[in-house]
Amino acid sequence: MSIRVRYFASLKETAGRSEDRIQIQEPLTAREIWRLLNPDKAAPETMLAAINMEYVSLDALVSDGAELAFFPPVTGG
Amino acid sequence: MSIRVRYFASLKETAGRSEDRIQIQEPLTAREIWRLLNPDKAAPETMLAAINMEYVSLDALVSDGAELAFFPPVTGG
Amino acid sequence: MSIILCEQPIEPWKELEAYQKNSTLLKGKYGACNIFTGVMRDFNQGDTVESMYLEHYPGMTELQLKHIAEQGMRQWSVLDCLIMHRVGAVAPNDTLVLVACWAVHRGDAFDACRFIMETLKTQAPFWKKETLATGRTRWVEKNSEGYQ
Amino acid sequence: MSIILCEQPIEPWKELEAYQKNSTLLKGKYGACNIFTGVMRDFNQGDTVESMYLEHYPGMTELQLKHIAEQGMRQWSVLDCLIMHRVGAVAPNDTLVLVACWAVHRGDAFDACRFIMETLKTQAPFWKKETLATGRTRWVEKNSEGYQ
Repeated sequence: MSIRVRYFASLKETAGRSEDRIQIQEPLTAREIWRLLNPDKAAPETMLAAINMEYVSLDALVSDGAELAFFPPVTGG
Repeated sequence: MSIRVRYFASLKETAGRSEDRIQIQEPLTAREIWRLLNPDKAAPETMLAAINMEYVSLDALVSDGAELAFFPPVTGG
Repeated sequence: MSIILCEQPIEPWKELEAYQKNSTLLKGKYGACNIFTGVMRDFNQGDTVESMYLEHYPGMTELQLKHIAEQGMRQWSVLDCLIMHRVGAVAPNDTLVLVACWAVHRGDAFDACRFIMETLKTQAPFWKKETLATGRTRWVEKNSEGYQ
Repeated sequence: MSIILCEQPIEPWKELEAYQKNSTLLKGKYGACNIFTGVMRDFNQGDTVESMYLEHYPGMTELQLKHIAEQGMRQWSVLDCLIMHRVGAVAPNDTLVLVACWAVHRGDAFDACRFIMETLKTQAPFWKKETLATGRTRWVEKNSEGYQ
């Protein structure tokens, strides 16, 4: 399964990169994917996630071909 | 005591005039002045009054030199 | 704070642009502006309305609008406030009223603008007389509660 | 309904004038318009702010704004809605956001505009990075509740 992972704002700085592309063998949750890609960085408590540009819980399963995004609380307006 | 009485909007049409000037011997309430000036026309229940351009109750006493106004509920905006 | 009665059509966007540009009070200091414009519709209570006349009580109208603006600015943290209201003959699509409140934070701008607008509707001495498509004229008897 | 992200400065009054003029939907039909503009201040959390960068998530930002506008228009009786939001480098006094809701009645215009604005603040993927007068940069961590 191929997944594109994107990081925004302060999480881009935390991760030290703006995106990853990974192959996984079985479905994982958003939280598991963060751990896999950032093993030495605890996910901030306030971290938000989106799959295919819709908000999801960190426990949502990520399906093949999805775009997964991690970002901090939004501050627009 | 000299008092200027003004009528606005539909009450101007009810009264058939836009203003009166009256002399009275002793203080009267706004309601009493309406009755005095419009003996054959009951004051509409929703009628409002102002003395010197500030809202008052119909039971407020009108003092010498005052401008008293009668008008229906307002409909601006 | 500015309170203006207009016999000529109000151009709300031009007025706002000019007011904001000229206000030394506002530059860099406000974070939020809430604006309400009320516009004449071509229908009311099931009838087509051709034109309207806005009567007011010169002197009292300005005084009451000032009271209302001051109350809104006291109750919330408002930096500046503009109220414009049309008087005299108006036609459908004309702007009847413009209320703008500038504040540091959005909650104050929203609350104050709405308070001023609702209070104006019940307290400011203006009266609408409609001329219908049939030629008949009628006084609007009561302002709506805002949702119908 | 229109959702626009702008890399160039937003001129809210010109945009509103043009939008209203071009909307066939609105002429004679709406009685109320409520507008909110959010503007960059030159101070925040006790510091002087020199400039700001507004990051967003291209695609998701537009999608979420559309969801929010649709929800507001469904929940109240709104004829038309315009949302503009700045992205990229901005300076104090720049308009960051513009939300306008047109309705037949004022209650719907006020409620929908405020709902859209509050929801945008918590749901639309934008992130502010401030550059202070000292040269230090920092991410704004949380939007205010609206009153402080």
